[in-house]
Amino acid sequence: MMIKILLFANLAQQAETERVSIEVKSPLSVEEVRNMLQNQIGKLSGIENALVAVNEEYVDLTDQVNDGDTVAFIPPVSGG
Amino acid sequence: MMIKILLFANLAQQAETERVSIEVKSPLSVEEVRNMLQNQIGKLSGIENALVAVNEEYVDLTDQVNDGDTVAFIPPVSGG
Amino acid sequence: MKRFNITEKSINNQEVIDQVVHHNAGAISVFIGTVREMTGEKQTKFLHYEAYVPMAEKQLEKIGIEIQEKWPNAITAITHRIGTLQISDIAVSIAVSTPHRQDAFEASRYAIERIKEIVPIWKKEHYADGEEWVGNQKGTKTYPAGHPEGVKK
Amino acid sequence: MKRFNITEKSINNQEVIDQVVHHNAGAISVFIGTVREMTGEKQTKFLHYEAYVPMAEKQLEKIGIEIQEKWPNAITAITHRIGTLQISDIAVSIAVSTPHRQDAFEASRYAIERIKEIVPIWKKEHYADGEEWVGNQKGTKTYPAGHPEGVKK
Repeated sequence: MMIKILLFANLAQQAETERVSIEVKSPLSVEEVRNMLQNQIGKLSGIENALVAVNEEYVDLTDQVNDGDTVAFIPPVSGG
Repeated sequence: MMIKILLFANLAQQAETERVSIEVKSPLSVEEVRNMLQNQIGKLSGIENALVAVNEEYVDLTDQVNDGDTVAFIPPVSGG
Repeated sequence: MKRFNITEKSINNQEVIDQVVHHNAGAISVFIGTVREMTGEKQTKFLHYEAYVPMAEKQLEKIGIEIQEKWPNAITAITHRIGTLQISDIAVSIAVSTPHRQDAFEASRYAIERIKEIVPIWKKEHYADGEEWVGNQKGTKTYPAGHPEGVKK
Repeated sequence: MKRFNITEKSINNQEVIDQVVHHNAGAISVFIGTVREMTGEKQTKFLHYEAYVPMAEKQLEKIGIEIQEKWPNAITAITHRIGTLQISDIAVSIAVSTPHRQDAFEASRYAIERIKEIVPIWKKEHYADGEEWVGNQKGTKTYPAGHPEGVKK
């Protein structure tokens, strides 16, 4: 199954991309996605302070991610 | 000497005019102007709750009014 | 356009805002007072505002000075309309710019409260069933000194 | 025009205000965030905002719902700009209308505070001597649960 990952701001800058796809065998937690992402593209400094959204809604680190979901890592926001 | 008096809102409505002139012999206090005005045109209900301005600046009842001054009786304001 | 203005024309908010835009302002708080139809059970048909125009503009200017003393670097512009206003018409538009947002909110709120205290403008409500000068016309609040508190003579 | 809007175009405040005008509103509080040149000793040359657009619009909408729950009869409209902004450009325009002014001020202030907490928008300052993503990128604030406080999932 395929999970789409979105990165923003300083995370996108470090990763040199805003979109990453990862291939997994079974549903996994948000935290596991975060680990797999960094295994694949390298350590992203500050990602542990990022909020996480699945399909545009904030989630907990322990929530499950399923096939086709979009996981967004959201560094501390600074709009306004 | 001549003193110009301005009335507004419910005071103007009672007086049926916005402008009154009174003729006096010597400088007098704001409070005396208020009394003379009502001697001349009749009792104005609520005038004791009106602020008073002389030449567009708020004054105390005991302040002096001089020849040519404009005395405005300002009922409780309700702008905004 | 004057920064402190009494007008008989309809108010353009952006013109008021434009006067406080500043390269070191990060925040602009705008307060717009509009004519509300229902107040409790009472239905307003329209309003009439009158003002002691030259003194009202001076008092608005004083409010601007008070704001600059309390919140340094604040810039204020205020336009108040007089005459006959219909439901949803703009009666007053206040804009305050400041470097940081906290001050802008506080100063803009201060401005509208002060307008209701010291600026010689009067509102007459025309209700479905009569009319009435609004404000404390009944004398429950008195000014023994002849002027409101905090007014600099 | 959408009531909760992320745009790359320059913001027209009056268009935002128009969406909250209501016959039973007596007050509209508008907050406008503009690009400030000096922050302490640092001089901003220009800013760049980026957003996770669809989610940001959803979060703005949520703020509108939160406001309606806290201040009944409040109507909210918010537009935030993204892309490159110059000094004095409008980054965000928030309008809240309510029957009485107290609520309008409180709700508009609530809106800007919530934007800074939950809406996925990021600001990069381009200073005279470098650039920097603004916000708490250094991790002095952490979200062990993965989401900010008070966010309804």
